[in-house]
Amino acid sequence: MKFMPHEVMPPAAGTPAPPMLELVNVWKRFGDGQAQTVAVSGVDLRIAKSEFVTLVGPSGCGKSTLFNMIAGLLPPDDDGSLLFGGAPQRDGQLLGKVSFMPQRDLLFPWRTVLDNAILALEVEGVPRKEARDRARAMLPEFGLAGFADHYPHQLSGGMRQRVALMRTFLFERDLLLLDEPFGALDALTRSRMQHWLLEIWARHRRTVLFITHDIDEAIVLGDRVLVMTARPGTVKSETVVDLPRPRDPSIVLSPEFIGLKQRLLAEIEEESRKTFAQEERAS
Amino acid sequence: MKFMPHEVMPPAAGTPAPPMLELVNVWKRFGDGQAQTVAVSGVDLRIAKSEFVTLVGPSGCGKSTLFNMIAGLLPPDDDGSLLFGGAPQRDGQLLGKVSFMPQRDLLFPWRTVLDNAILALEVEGVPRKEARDRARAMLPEFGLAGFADHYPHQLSGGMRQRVALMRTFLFERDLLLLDEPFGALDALTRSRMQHWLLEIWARHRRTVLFITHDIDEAIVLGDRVLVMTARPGTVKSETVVDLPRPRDPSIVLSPEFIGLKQRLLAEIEEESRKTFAQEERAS
Amino acid sequence: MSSPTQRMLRSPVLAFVGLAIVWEIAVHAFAPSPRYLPALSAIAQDAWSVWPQLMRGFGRTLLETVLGFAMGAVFGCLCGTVFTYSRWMERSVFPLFVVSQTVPVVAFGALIVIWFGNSLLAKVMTAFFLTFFPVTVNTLRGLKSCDPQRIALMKSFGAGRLVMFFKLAVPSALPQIMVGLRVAIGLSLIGSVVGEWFGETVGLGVMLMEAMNADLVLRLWVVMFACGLMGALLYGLLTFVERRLVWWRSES
Amino acid sequence: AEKVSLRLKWLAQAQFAGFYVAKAKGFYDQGGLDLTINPGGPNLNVETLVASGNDTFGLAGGTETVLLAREKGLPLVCIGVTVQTTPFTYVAYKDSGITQVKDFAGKKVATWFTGTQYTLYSMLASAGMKQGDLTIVPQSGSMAPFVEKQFDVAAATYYNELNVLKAQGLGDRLTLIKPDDYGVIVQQDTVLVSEKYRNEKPQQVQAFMNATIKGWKYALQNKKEAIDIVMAASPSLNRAHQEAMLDEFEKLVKAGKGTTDGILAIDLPTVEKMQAQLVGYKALKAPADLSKAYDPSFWTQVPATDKKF
Amino acid sequence: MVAKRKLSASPVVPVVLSVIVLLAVWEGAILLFRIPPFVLPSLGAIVQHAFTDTGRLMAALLATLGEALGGYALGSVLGLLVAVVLLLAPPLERVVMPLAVAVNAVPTVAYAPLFLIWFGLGAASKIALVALAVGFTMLVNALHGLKQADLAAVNLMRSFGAGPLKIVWRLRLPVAMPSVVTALRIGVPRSMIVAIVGEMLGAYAGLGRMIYESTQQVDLLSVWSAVLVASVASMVFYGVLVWIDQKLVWWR
Ligand SMILES: Nc1ncnc2c1ncn2[C@@H]1O[C@H](COP(=O)(O)OP(=O)(O)OP(=O)(O)O)[C@@H](O)[C@H]1O
Ligand SMILES: Nc1ncnc2c1ncn2[C@@H]1O[C@H](COP(=O)(O)OP(=O)(O)OP(=O)(O)O)[C@@H](O)[C@H]1O
Ligand SMILES: Cc1ncc(C[n+]2csc(CCO)c2C)c(N)n1
Ligand SMILES: [Mg+2]
Ligand SMILES: [Mg+2]
Repeated sequence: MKFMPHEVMPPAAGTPAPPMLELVNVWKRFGDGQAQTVAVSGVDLRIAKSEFVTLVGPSGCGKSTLFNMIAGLLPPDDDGSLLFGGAPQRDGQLLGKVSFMPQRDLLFPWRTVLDNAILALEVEGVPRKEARDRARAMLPEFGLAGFADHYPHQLSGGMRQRVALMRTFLFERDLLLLDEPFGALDALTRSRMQHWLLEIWARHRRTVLFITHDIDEAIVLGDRVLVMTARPGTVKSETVVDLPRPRDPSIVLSPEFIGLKQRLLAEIEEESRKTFAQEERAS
Repeated sequence: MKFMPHEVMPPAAGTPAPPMLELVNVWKRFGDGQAQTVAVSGVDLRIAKSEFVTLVGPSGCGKSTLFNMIAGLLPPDDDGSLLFGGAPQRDGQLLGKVSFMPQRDLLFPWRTVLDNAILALEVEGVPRKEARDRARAMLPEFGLAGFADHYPHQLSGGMRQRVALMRTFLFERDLLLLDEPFGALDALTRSRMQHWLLEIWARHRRTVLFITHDIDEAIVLGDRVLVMTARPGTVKSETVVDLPRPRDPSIVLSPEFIGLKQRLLAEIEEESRKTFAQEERAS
Repeated sequence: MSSPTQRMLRSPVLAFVGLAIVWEIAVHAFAPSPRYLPALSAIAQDAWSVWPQLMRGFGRTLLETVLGFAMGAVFGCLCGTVFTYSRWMERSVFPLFVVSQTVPVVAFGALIVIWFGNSLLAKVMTAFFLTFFPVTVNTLRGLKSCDPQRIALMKSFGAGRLVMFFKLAVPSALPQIMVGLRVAIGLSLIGSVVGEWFGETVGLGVMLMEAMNADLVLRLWVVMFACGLMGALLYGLLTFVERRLVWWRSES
Repeated sequence: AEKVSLRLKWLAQAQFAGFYVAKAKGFYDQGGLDLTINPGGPNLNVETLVASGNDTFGLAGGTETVLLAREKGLPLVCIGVTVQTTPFTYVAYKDSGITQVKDFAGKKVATWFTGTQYTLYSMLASAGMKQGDLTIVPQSGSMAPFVEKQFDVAAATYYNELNVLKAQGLGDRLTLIKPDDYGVIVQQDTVLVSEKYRNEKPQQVQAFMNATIKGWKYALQNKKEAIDIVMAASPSLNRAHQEAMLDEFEKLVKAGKGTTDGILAIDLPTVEKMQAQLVGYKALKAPADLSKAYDPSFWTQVPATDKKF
Repeated sequence: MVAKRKLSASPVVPVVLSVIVLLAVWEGAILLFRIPPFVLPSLGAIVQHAFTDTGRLMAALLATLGEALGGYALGSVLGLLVAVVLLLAPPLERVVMPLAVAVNAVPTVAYAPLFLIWFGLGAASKIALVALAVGFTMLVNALHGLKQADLAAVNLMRSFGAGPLKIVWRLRLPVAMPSVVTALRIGVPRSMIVAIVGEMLGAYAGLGRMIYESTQQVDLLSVWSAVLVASVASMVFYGVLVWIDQKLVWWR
């Protein structure tokens, strides 16, 4: 494991793959004047094809905002640019090219579990019956068997999150953006889902960008871990995780892992502390 | 640390305090016939005054449902009974006696951060100015300084959760029910909040019931850790955590802690596995 | 962000001016029978010829409309509230509201005069009669669609009915209530105009009747424009109030 | 002074000039009456308002309506009739070739179904035609469908619709087919009072009658001033239209008994004839006692100099 | 006991009760205040008259109902369509909404003469009038409902590559459904009334024509029975709508 200045392109999975996604000096400011919040400031970032990148950072530092911009939902400020497969992207051109799972589950209350799961497929024009069959087959893996015809208000928090996850996975795109997808899950369900995700990733070599607050998760899953600074959020450091794959759950006990974890923890805590310090000064 | 059959009253904090809350054979079933979901089945539980009890269990096992019943929001099925300070409680008599933080933040979109935080105080009839002053003073501690006048849609996921948390703390009641209050927070913010919660608890000796998916958190905070079984959820085991207080963050490295953690993890994983097994069979 | 010119360009004023010009040119070019479409300039001329009466009528009708609307709005909000919290009242009285709305007031000029005389009140009542129903229905819908989980939260704080109502139910329902009010303001104007047919001497409704009786097509258009203007003004005012009152973004 | 009110059958216009003039000139005040004139409107039933005591006097529909109202149990009496001949005619375009009722055969003929239809039926009967020989359609307040030639024939009052047509330059392109020419006369604009008021306050009724007749006479002798008074009552009216209306209305008021006996005379023989026709069309169940429905006693009391020109 | 319980829980009971109260007040007032039948006939007399004159009433009702239903359907569909179009083209909304507001503010009765010229005296003019009145209510309500969708949910749909139409169909319309239903409810009595008022001003057939002509001929019982028939028909129409609404509650 080593630290790299973030201008340098990390060697993803050994091969010199072309950057699938490139962010150059990306900014996002909300509001103006006194009340302005700079959510994202000067982010430079390169993600290679098939890379699994995890993103950690203090709460409110701008991670979700960054995701929204990559998904094409929020235009970045004019300063920088966002390239996908080498081509600069403007005005939501990325819409429909990225599987995006937002932080809030956003299930539609008038749709059953099954119909929420197939939402993206329906939008793509997959016949409803076929879409439902595909979704139904996935229910047990997500611990949702028997809940196909339940409505969101009849689900627990974690179950809702799993439905949102299914919905995202069924929308098969080369780039997956997952915003704290396992936040509301218990340890085993979480590790099951992680396992599942890694399997999908290994099988289809989809590129994954993954936000989490769980450092273990960030290290176990990622090829690289990005740490974001406190607001105005920018990329503080990139750490390549060169632990061998497939990674066994017991890897968390290995000294390399523990070393990595401590270093990353210290970094985040430094940033997180900054947020509170800043704010204590501000008030 | 030792295991106890859950009929036995645990010696809370050494003194034989009377049970503040007692659940006797509490059930909750949703729907009927084929589509019935038994969310909570035959839960017996005693919480002593000033105890800090953490609740863990697989996702969808009935934890939130149990909380809703204790908070008086959901009537338990007729089978059992729920006693508060020795008196049986019926038809929402508990409303207003318990500080309850639901799993979803439920902020009001038309209220600012500050006004969302003082909601409970307003309900109590505290003058708005006074309530605001009290809330404003707490903002930096919650990492929300400078966001007093923001609206919920302008906040990050973790910030929303912190506002909901403030709202709950400002509603000072003897019994605190917290449903995954720190789920969306980064490590440091999380441990800050934990610290804060323990301080409040120590100072005011409020009784706390706390749902989490983080075993470390469950052990670091709790006097007792309750593990719930897979749906239909009931209390599988109660584990008294007799680690000394105040507990330093470094306690997680102590062998007692690790032993406890491993045991609890195994239990939850067993239950979690059951859920998936059940469901794989069901489908 | 935007210069005054840009704002001008984007405001509907320009579109209306454009429409007016197209209208005028089209009438001159195709010369349709004025019964189908008179020239705008001719309408303006006719309006000028009765300007003082038009202004007086406008003021009178405006007064009736606003009073009737105010009564209908207050009554509608009250009834919508009562129906929300008393299922029994909703089931027993609400159907009567529906019945009342199926009665064509125009058919009962004599009864209106007998009950309310030849007064301002008579017109206010006809306006009221048309207004309260949409406000009631929308208030009812708005209050009922309140998020049950938020209700539960408020309950957990020990909120009583009144607190729950003012702190949660009303803000949740406000957007829907405003919709009811926007529909109602137009109806109120219709009510006061029709009310003026029952023995009134001043008002846009009276001018309308006179124009119809004497087949004064231009005058008909003048009155229509006056009504449209009044309605649009009141609606705009309401929208302005709404922006002040309902500024937050929906989060269902 | 006694507070009384008069309900008109329509909005203020020259058709009611006599009343407005009498009020403006203080004739009612002189008779000890403090009179308010209430305009009418569509769907505002004058008969109901007078019978219920809401208004003291009424200027209501035709002589036939008095009978219809009484048959329905409204305790009303007619004390004077303003229009001494049928105030409306049927009109057709000259180029349609229609000049008489017989030519209606196979045509689309519009008439008001407010009682006016019986006049048409009677005209048809007197020409030996059946209602099935032509298409009779209901006519609304507007003359637009006739102007647009959606109808071949339409009804028009001399004082209003006909003037509307003339104002549109159609005056010399029209043929009039007048009911009077077929012996069908329906007098209109009846002055009504409730039986109760007539019985209890005959002096006030007399005073009203005196003042009204004086007002009409003054109005017809000073038409320009009369129009001024009407315009003052409702300034948004079209003056030219009102002047034409009064000119035409003068003829109707002065027609028949209006000249021989005096303004507002009640022509009972004509009413009786009209009643027989209504009974024939089953609009009335049976002939009524006309002496109860029509009370000419007040009119009789008015000095001849006041009611005759 | 069981039967009794069922009865008191049934939604029909309060309705029946309130109708009985209404009738009692009606008949009681006639007796108490000696209201003469030409001011307020007894309900018995009205019903009796309705039965002796069924043929004429049913023919009139059929005509009115046809116009009301036709205009209602047309107006609702158009209102919804326009709402969707305006939602998709916000610049258009800034121009069209004020125009629609102004058009709606002009009393229906003021258009009636124009519509009678444009569309003739037959059903078409009434259908157009009803469509206009119902359409606006739908437009305002539907537009409001369509905008209620959570922006984050809209963004989610966009991230799936859903175009504006798909977002409308799969997200915004379901969210707008309660508002749409509210508009449909308000529209029912409105459609009948507007058809009737339109007929009063010119029609070949219908209850409105009957009411106008009967009033002029002092046949007040016919007026009342026509109004009664109109009310009953509206109630049935409304009831059917509520029934459908309750059948379709899947989204709640
Ligand atoms: N629409 C908005 N208007 C104003 N400020 C906003 C808006 N959206 C986000 N922000 C601000 O941007 C900052 C970053 O928010 P973001 O949601 O990206 O944080 P995050 O890193 O995802 O945090 P968390 O881990 O808590 O979800 C926050 O301070 C937030 O208040
Ligand atoms: N209103 C309801 N109708 C039907 N079923 C319900 C309802 N509410 C909850 N359930 C079911 O009850 C079970 C327990 O739900 P609960 O929310 O208590 O789980 P939980 O333990 O809080 O899970 P999580 O950790 O995921 O939040 C779930 O299977 C859920 O589907
Ligand atoms: C006897 C008689 N009947 C009908 C009319 C025509 N008319 C004038 S106003 C009006 C009402 C329009 O709403 C109608 C039908 C008339 N002049 N005289
Ligand atoms: Mg976030
Ligand atoms: Mg839960």
